[in-house]
Amino acid sequence: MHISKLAGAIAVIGLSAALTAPAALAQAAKAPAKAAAAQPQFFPVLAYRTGAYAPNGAPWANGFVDYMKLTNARGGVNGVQLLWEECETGYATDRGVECYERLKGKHGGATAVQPLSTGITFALTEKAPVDKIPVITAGYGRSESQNGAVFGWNFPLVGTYWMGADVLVQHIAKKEGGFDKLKGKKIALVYHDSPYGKEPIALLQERGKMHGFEVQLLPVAHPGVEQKATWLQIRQSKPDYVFLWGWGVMNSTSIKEAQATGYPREKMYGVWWSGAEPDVKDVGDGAKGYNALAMQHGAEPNAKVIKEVLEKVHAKGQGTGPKEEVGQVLYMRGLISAMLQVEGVRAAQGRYGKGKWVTGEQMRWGLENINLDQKALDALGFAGVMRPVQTSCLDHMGSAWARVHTWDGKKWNFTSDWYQGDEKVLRPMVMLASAKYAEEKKLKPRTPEDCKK
Amino acid sequence: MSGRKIGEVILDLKNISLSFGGVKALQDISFDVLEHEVRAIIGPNGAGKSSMLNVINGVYRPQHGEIILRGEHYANMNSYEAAKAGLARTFQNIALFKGMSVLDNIMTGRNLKMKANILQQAFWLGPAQREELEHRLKVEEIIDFLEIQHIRKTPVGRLPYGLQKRVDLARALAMEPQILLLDEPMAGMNVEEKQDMCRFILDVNDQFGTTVVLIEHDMGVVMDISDRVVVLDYGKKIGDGTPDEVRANPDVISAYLGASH
Amino acid sequence: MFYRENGQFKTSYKSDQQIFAIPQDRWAILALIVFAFVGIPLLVDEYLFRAILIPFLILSLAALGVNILVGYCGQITLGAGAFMAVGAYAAYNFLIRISGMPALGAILLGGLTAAAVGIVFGIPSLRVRGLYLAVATLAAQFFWDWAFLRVKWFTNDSSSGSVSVADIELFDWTINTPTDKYLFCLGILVIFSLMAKNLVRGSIGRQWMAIRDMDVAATVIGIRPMYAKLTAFAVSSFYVGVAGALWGMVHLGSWEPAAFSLDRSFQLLFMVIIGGMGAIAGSFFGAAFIVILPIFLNQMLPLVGGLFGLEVSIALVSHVEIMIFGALIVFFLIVEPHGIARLWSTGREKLRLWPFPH
Amino acid sequence: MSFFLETLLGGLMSGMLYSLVALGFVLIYKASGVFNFAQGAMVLFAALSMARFSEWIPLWLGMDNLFMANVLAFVVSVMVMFAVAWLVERLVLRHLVNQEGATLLMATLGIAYFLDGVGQTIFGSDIYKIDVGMPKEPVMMLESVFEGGILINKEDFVAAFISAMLVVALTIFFQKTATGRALRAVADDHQAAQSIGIPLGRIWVIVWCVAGITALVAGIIWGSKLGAQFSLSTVALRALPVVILGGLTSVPGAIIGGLIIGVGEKLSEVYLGPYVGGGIEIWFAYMLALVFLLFRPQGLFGEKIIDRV
Repeated sequence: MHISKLAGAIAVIGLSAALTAPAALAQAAKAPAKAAAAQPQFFPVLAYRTGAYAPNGAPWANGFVDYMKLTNARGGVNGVQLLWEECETGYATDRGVECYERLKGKHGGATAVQPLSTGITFALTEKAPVDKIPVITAGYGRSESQNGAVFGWNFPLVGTYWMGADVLVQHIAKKEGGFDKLKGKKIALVYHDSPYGKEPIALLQERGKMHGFEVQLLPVAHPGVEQKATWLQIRQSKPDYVFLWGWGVMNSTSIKEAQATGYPREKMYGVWWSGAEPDVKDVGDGAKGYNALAMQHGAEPNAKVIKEVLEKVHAKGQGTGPKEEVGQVLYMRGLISAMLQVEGVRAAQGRYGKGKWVTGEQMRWGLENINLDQKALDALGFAGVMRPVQTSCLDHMGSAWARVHTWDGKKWNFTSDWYQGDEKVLRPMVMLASAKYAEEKKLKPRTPEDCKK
Repeated sequence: MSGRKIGEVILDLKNISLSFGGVKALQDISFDVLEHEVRAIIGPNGAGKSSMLNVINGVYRPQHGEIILRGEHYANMNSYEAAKAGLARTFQNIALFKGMSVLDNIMTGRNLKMKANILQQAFWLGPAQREELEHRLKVEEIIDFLEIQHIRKTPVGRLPYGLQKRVDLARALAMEPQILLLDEPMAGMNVEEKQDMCRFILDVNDQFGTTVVLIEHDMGVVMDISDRVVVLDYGKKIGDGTPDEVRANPDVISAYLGASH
Repeated sequence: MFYRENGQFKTSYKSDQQIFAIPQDRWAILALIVFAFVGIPLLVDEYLFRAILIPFLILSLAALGVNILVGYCGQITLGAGAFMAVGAYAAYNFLIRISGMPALGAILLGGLTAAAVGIVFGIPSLRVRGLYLAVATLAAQFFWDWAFLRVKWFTNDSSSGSVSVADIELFDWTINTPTDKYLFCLGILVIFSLMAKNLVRGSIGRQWMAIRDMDVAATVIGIRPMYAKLTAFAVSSFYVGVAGALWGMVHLGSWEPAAFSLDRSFQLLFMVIIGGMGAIAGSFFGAAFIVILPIFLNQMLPLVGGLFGLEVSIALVSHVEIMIFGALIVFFLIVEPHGIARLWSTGREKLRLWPFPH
Repeated sequence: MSFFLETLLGGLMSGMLYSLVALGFVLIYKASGVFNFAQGAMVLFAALSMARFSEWIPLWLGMDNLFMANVLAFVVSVMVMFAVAWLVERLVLRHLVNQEGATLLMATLGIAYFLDGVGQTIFGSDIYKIDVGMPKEPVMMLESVFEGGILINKEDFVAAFISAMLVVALTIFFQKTATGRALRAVADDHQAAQSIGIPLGRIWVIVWCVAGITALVAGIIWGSKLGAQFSLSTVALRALPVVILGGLTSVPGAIIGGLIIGVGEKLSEVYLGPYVGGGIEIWFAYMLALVFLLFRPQGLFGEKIIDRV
């Protein structure tokens, strides 16, 4: 009689077998190659090389993976090799969650994860504390997650959107000749209509209240190819500056529409996700004069680390993406993201034993105690690329410095000095928002004692 | 014929006109239907017979005229009101619910009489369960009456044409109507099936006292089973009376009987 | 051999009206449910729970709702994702704005809110049908996508527009492990499936199907199209809304409107059509197919490539994945336009008669 | 006033482009009763093909003439779209004759996924440039009439002109050629057309070819404006309200509907948007179509459906 039951049971077992078998096989295939003393550190790579955001997702992933290859070529982290597996998310939250779940337990457990999507970051923020895996969001994610007391497992290293927006305001204030000159000015924010694009609004409004400038909000629906009405409005309201918070094809569309409506590109400022080669290259001369934030680095084809990547990875035919793109802006972003997590491992080893495998929890300690001074950066080949980074339990960002670069029709050039996000503005906002989150999630913030553990 | 008593006027149609765009489907048509009688509407193709039925139960809205149902006056009917008032019908091209079984099709006929609310149904609570069973019994009576027990669970889409017609009738009967409108119930049937159908119609009329208004092409059948006949041609009424009267009507003979058959 | 009905006769209409009239089926389903509640938690690891089983359960529930509307009442919708969003955000607001609101209560109220919204957006169905209606439902999708991004009240003034909730509790049971979440969703799904089955076999279900198959005839029989269509929209949106609340509060825990985008609506419609329109079981088959297939392809392709000594890049994998996905959809529609449920029931019919096929 | 005119013109220009995509929908729906959700994917596929071949052909042939490269790429892309049309008929439609609308709609969604996948596999998933020499800079006009004049986007202007020409060409094709007449016969009544000896399969291939060409033209225009990239496939969603408003079976409906939607979208976003936080144009277009539907369920120019029982 119980044929159906049997069938059901077989189906379930078959299903689990079918889904785990490939993974097991893959593992078996890779294991013998890495017969090292210490177990390699495993990093899931949630990337997107397909879909609407592929032009920007792919170079990031290339840089990220290339740096891990370089680290292995350099002999690992005190001898501990790195291991990674890519998983395509297509920028979709549920696929991202599935990737995370699939990869988090592999090879002894993931060391850290970088989702490269604000949506996936939100979802993983819930799961990371349970799984004890740090979520690194270098230059994205929620701005309030800088507060490590509440967001114990989130690391918006080197940049949050509030910090970025703050730097942009400082930059135009400087151009205008002081914050008092901002009074009565109008700044239009053209943003991707999603949590990502909405992040800077709170800061801009706060700053607007302080200095008396007006913020005009102009949302653009996913994927951002329809902006005619947006730019008609800009033409009507004639803002003094336009800030661009876009991603993927939305960026180049904005610049093209600015060109078509005659808005001066010199007065446009993009966030660091709106200031890379894919955003401007098919606009070419039309994008000349367009500015964007540089999250510390810009395009760095001459950096020492890039030369090393070309020499130790690409020259051996192991490069991840096209050789011409090595050193471009988003490639660098991926590279630095990988570097920061490698340095997290190194910091953790410093406490828990050199040359030893670190757990996710130890990795968190490492990430909270990154101390990259200029000397360390120079040694890694990042001289001139970025400034020192020092994180702590309460500050998961570690550096609030940024600068501006400008497209000259052929390449990106730095056109400003370094700015530091204003702690007096940022800190209260971070504390307020993170307190609200803690209340919603019924979390108890960590105390300084907790941090020492 | 039997013990049934022809009663008062139950349905009275006055000066009905209906047109689609420029096409005049019905022009100033009046006739009445008496309680318990079998009333036939005949006429050549395109005469407006089906349109007439559609006006009676509110599928079409006439531009002019009046429908008087048991003393109530309507400028036009609405299908739901008509159903509530005890009108049921079958369709020329069989309008069964083809994705449902025979049983479910007939059960839909009981819809107006089922009262359990959506929550009771969702949880299959007492009232819903009792009601379902109660109406199932009634439907089984109809199934027995029309001799379609063997196909109860079959999806209607798989049935041969003759049986589908029978299910269509069963669904209408399940409403326990006072007036039954039949649109060519015997079209496309062989002689045997026609005989069965005739028997069913007369039995319904006889046993339940249901008033029957039917459209039929087969003149033999019409003349045999109907009490009175109304004749339409090109949307106009050209004759009305007992079968014998109609047969003798010269207009009818020339327009219909003589011309096409 | 075991699937024999010899000697089983139904002696009352009551027994004939049971959900699973054949005892073997009844036992099999019961066994399956017991296995799902007891066996699976013992056998399955966290990955299967979180990445496959929980999404499968919740999306099955949503597909069930869509199936009621599309499969049973014949009203095509491309806006199911929006109703999931309404359910999720409504549940969130009930939870945080009313102190002491139990999570289950918030989820159900979220479903009811979705039902009310469903009725409003169902009104065009009284005038338009078919593809026109499908596109009209897109209006709901885009409107709600926009509303949850723009109206701050819905997201409790969160600066980014995304919301998050704490682990939910059912009486004393804190639902936080994957097994808990699985069991909670499974419980809801079983109850809701039973309710759906009751509805579609009762008079309301017959009204829906009558409207689907031949609306003029249905009206003539005394079925009010307005009542039938709007109840279908309401019940369907209720199911979809509850699924949305579960997706947000149980599966994701923290979400943004993009979690319920147009892609989700398409996905749900796919589930229903591939699984089988107008069949409760079809919703499960469809959800399983759509949840598992992409993940399976994603993991299989590199291996297949490996067999031939090819290094398959992740980009190629995902491109091939959507190609195969698209091709399989077409293939399925050609082979069995009535979905997997029909394949299943044909198979079962054969089994009932086996080994004497006539 | 001059700003209102600019918005209006901007709307008309966008509308013209929507019409172009909507035309693809209408052509296929008329001839085969298929609501082709893959039209957007076809636009993307065509645009990618055009962009990449115009890049590859000079490399292969070692020539350096942008014009010739574009012409050759166009020819190759037309052939590619014909091949797609033929394959769709051969592999899909032929096997789904007489299925319900919903099934066919699903099938085209399957085709859309497939084309997205194939397109990105062959042509890549970056943003590619289509350079057919469209002017990019704006011009000011009527400066004597309005203060500041009105700004016209030359690219839009050229695009609208090309769209209009294509519509005229299609109209002539439908009205004056034998194939066109056969297409119209099929659209009116499949069975009747078949019974007088019109081969349905061939007609479908032709219609999909024509839809493929409109997709190619739309792809070139949009691609030249926005770059050929995956997101192009979403233009189909912008064109849906157009077909609904204009009526699924009407070619003039697609044009007028496109203009109404284009103008309605832009005016609403510019004049209503600021009051509710902006970003309303996409749902506004759908709501506009929906409101029209409530009064005319068959769309502006669609055929009225009469229930027969």
